[in-house]
Amino acid sequence: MTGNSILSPFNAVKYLFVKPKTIRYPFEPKEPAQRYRGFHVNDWEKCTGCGNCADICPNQAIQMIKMPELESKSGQKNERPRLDYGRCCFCGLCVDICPPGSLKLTRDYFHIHFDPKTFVFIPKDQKTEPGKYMSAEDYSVLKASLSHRKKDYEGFVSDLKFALFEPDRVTMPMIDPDVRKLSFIEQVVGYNPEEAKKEASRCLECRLCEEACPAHLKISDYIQAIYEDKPEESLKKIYEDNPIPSICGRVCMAYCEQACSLSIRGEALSVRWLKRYAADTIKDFITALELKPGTSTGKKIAVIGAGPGGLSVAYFLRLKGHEVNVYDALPGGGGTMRTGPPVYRLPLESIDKDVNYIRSLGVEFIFNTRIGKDVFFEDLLKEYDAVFLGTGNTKSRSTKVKNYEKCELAFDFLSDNKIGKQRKVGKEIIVIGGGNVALDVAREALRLQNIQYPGENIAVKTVSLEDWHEMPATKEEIEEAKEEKIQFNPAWGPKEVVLDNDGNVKGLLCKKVKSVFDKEGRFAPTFYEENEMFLEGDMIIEAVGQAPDFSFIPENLFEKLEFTERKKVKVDEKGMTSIRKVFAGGDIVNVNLDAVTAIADAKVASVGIDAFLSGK
Amino acid sequence: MDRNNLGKWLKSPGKMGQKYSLHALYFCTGCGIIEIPPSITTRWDAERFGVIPVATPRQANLFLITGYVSVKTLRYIIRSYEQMPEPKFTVGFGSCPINGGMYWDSYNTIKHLDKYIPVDGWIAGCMPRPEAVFVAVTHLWTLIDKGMADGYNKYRANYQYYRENQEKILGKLEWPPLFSKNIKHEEYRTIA
Amino acid sequence: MKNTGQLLKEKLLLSFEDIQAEVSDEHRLTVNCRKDTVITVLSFLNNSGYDHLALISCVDWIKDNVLELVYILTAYAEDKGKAKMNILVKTRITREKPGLHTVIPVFENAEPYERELHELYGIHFMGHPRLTPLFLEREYKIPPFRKDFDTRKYVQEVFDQIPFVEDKKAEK
Amino acid sequence: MRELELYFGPQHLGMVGNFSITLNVEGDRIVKATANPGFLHRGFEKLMEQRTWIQNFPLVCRINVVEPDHMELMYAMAVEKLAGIEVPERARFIRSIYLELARIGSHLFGLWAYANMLGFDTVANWAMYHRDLVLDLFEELTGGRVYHIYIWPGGVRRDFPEGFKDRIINTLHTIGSCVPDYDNTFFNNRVFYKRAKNIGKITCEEAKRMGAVGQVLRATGMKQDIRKTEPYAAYDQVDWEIPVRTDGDAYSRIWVVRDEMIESVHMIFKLLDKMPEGEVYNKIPNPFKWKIPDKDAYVRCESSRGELGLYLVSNGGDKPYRAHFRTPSYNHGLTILEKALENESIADVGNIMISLYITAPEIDR
Repeated sequence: MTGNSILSPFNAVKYLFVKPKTIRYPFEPKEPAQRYRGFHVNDWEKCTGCGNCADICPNQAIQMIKMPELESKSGQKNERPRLDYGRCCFCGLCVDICPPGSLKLTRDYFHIHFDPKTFVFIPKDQKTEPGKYMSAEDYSVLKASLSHRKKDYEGFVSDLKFALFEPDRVTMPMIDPDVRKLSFIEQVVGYNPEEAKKEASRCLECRLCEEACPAHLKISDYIQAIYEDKPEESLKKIYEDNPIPSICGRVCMAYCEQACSLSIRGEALSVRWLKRYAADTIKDFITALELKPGTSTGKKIAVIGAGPGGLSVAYFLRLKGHEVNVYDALPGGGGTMRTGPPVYRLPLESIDKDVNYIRSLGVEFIFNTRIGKDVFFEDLLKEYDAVFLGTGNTKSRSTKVKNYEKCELAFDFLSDNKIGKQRKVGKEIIVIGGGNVALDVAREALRLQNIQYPGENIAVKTVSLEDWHEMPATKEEIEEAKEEKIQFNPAWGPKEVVLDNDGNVKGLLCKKVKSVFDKEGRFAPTFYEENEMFLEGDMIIEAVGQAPDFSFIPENLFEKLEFTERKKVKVDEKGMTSIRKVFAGGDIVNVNLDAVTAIADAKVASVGIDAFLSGK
Repeated sequence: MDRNNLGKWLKSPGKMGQKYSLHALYFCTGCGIIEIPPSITTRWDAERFGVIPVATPRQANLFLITGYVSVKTLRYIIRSYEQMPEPKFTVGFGSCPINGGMYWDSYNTIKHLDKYIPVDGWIAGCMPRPEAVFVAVTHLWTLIDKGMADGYNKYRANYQYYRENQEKILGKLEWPPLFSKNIKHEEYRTIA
Repeated sequence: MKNTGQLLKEKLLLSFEDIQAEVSDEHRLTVNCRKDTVITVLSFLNNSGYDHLALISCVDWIKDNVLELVYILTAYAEDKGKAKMNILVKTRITREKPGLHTVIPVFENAEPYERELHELYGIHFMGHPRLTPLFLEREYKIPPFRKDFDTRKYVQEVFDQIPFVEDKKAEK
Repeated sequence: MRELELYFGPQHLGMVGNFSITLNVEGDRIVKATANPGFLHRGFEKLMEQRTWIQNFPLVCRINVVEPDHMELMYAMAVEKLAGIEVPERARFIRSIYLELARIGSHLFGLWAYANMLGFDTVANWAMYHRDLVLDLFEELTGGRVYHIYIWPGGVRRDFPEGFKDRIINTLHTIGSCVPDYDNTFFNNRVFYKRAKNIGKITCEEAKRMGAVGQVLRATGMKQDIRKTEPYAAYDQVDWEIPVRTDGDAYSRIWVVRDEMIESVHMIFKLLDKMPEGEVYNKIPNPFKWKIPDKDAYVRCESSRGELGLYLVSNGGDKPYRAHFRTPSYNHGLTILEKALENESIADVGNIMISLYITAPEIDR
């Protein structure tokens, strides 16, 4: 072949005069690339201890270790990952799955030791702790190999675009605000099976939500069942802890979603809508659930109040074989759920669906019966082996400002509209309050206005002590209200209801709020008295809080009933009050006024009642 | 590096000889070997650290166990290790020899190399970069200085233990035991 | 116009009686046949120009109690249509004492593949010149690639993986 | 003359990789050679059956340490085929560029081994240095020098960093400018010609019969390349030639390798020119819930050593039911090597072995 020469190799001689290419390491260190996958570093502040990294590790190099110095709270476990560099392959799957993005790989890769036990360690980002990091000028390769890590040494970090989880929620189809404000049509359409499956597929199964949920529902399991397209399975899982999924699927406070690890950098999994999907897809609970009441024990229990707490107690006790009678003053079940949440959020059919299922198990409901009027509490105590109080808050509080008698009360307004006769509303309504109830009232009033004055100029204004950031209503609710063009006046307090000459409401005089809470975080509003504003309106509704009604308990017994400092009924760990045989739960016991907390109470009380009745 | 410590050098020339002429055995045991050619060629040039690959175990005193060790390789690692003259040093590369690494559930790789032969140092990484190899070499120098890199003495002292472990995996070994009985560590004089 | 796969399928079905052939995915032909016709099917395909045996694989369908052998053929042809074709010839044999004839007479490079399957699945290839161990050093009661061989359990028993490092004896 | 049995490897200076051959020799003539693999057997495919779909990504690339990238591609392609995941256009181009870089790196490694074997230390050092430059590119792109774990189903794991295109071009220019030096010192060197010509000769017929692929096949005159016949990634978007030689000996094989490297460099330039903007990754399903329908797939690609295939079976679960890699070195190392070594001298064992480009880890798996 041509070109083969014995002289041509001598061309290479020219390289004798070229600068050497050797990197004079360690005198001339070479920085690893920006994305280098070296050792781990974990920001403990951000880390939720969810354990996804340990689950995805192909080599089981990551173990979650309990850290006693950390406290567990909602959305936070006191566990942190421990790495074993005798296993780790530096693939970075743990970084890509980390929902808060706290786990990162650094550009540090020196660990050389004669003892293999030193290859296990708990990564922690100690940037802020002086003494743990070397200053850049002190840094040398040889020192680094012993003591680790220079400042700001982040290498391969999480990127939402390439993350292994899906940060964005499947959008829930909603009825357009301009349409929905005209009637009481249910505003949330609900997922269809594909959407539900897609949303369910986002769950990372870290179970932070289950710890955050007061009733500890098996959320991961029922979402997995939805993902596998088995809504019956899913409903069965829900019914293990929660007998009112149709209600909770609509109006739950969704503590789970606040704890969801996806919510840190994306949107939380919509656990509530998925529960609703499971409950709505199944038309017939009786055949789907196949639950049977337990063998009869012959004990009888009276439950006062058919709210979430009462319903749950009845359900759990019925499954244990006790006979349960539920008394309620209203014509149907649901309690506060029946009167409170407007129809566009919680239709009556959904409530009845849950109540009817519990009835089908053999629980007897005695409606339209007010304790203390139709039946007496003392009789119940004599007749039944145990009594559960789930009466909840039924009275609205008032602001007690000047001329407050001219105002409407939120509970009466809501309950009349829902189960009684629709109210006649004004054209310009002022709602006092910044909580969920206030917004319910405001939005309901808006719908009534649209029905009663079609095409006319109407307005709904809310006044709340709290500013935007501390408003107790959920963000979602505020957002929806804004969409419906409800006017907000945050950080204003009512001073006086102004009347015109005929004694009709003319408007509300407000004063600017200085602060709502005192230093200890207690409710103690202060005002700039001179800074005033006048809001015009021909109807004012007060929605500033609720109170329980204990008028049904005779006085000799009421004296025995003990209360806590926060004016709640005191119960022991079994749910029993200071009166023997009487158990309590729900809003009258808890500071958190919501359905799922009531269910949690009911679970405790039902176990307590069962133990009490069986003499344990 | 300790180029200034001339005095120290002169005190212990034996150690100096061991330290600065680490002859690595040319044996590709696992995938970590991929970083050895870069280390010994132009870019990194391991010869600056006195590390060069040599052809046979008889000439070598540094054994780089580069990565995972399968059962079949283990037999040859032991043979090669036993053929190396003392003092000899072993360095385990990467995750796999420490605790199984990537192949922690493989039926054909051993998980803890130090059960079969003594290991003087471990390098974390998968793979360790050439830089890490060099830092490991400098650490090995320190260990040699302090007399801590005495894996070969440990091997003598606990030969029975190692041999038992080896035979547990490999079955009866076809070559006779290197040392006839368990010899106490102290009975062996280290060089210098 | 019919594509190469369909034509080949028709040819195959004409020549052999008890086989099923299926063209999926445009460039893929799957042929299911009995274990004693494998060698004739393969030699037929070899003569039709599919002269490259890419792989002999085996799948352990433990639920059906069968081992499925998969012979994957491609062509060395420069003709585009032919070169794109992947032919998967599948045959099922029992898991107990599995055995079938070697295909070395048709494809010389089947030799190491069959040796490997013999070692990892315990399949006996009749007429194979050397069914000696290929990869493994230790002997296993169950061939290690079968589904009923539990590697994690095996590792626990043999290599004492957990606890982390136990070297007390050596450190004494 | 008396016949001797000689053990060659695994610890032997002439052996690259953890591999061993038993030679029956008469004098220094080899009568019979028996390959003895298995020193790197980890039971990969068994391990894959115990890991979920996503957990297999870090695993598959470790099958072959010399060129992990094509293993990643194979697994990603098979999973995409089974699960029906689309790859964005830009990701296809990035894959092609990345794979060609990997090919250059791998060939330079092979060149190092080969030149080292023949005693051309200068060239060996150059090759290794240039490979390191390619590794620097990989490190910047993927965060790892050797194991990149970069190709994922649905695209690639991260986009190009800023200015990365220019750095690829710079590096390739650096390597390209040394091609005349390589040629002068090595490829056109009379010594190389003398040592490699007519060594380990295989005819085209033999090669086909014994399942040769890649440059072993192309060195015998067969113009076959899966990048042409069954184009994947973005190989159908640019024009390029398949380098071919006709002699089928070690000399031809190394020349094919050289030509392929140069072709790869040209191809990368063309790909970089045509590379579109846009997304590089279609999200895969949640890895904890990811199940793949009950199907099987065979995919193949042209790695730097020839046809690489993967037969992947799913039974509808969250893990592969069975995976089997068809690796190019398998037939080269176990069938062709034994044939090619017959009647050669002991001194040429390493020469033939490396010219066949046998890498032990992918034989043993």
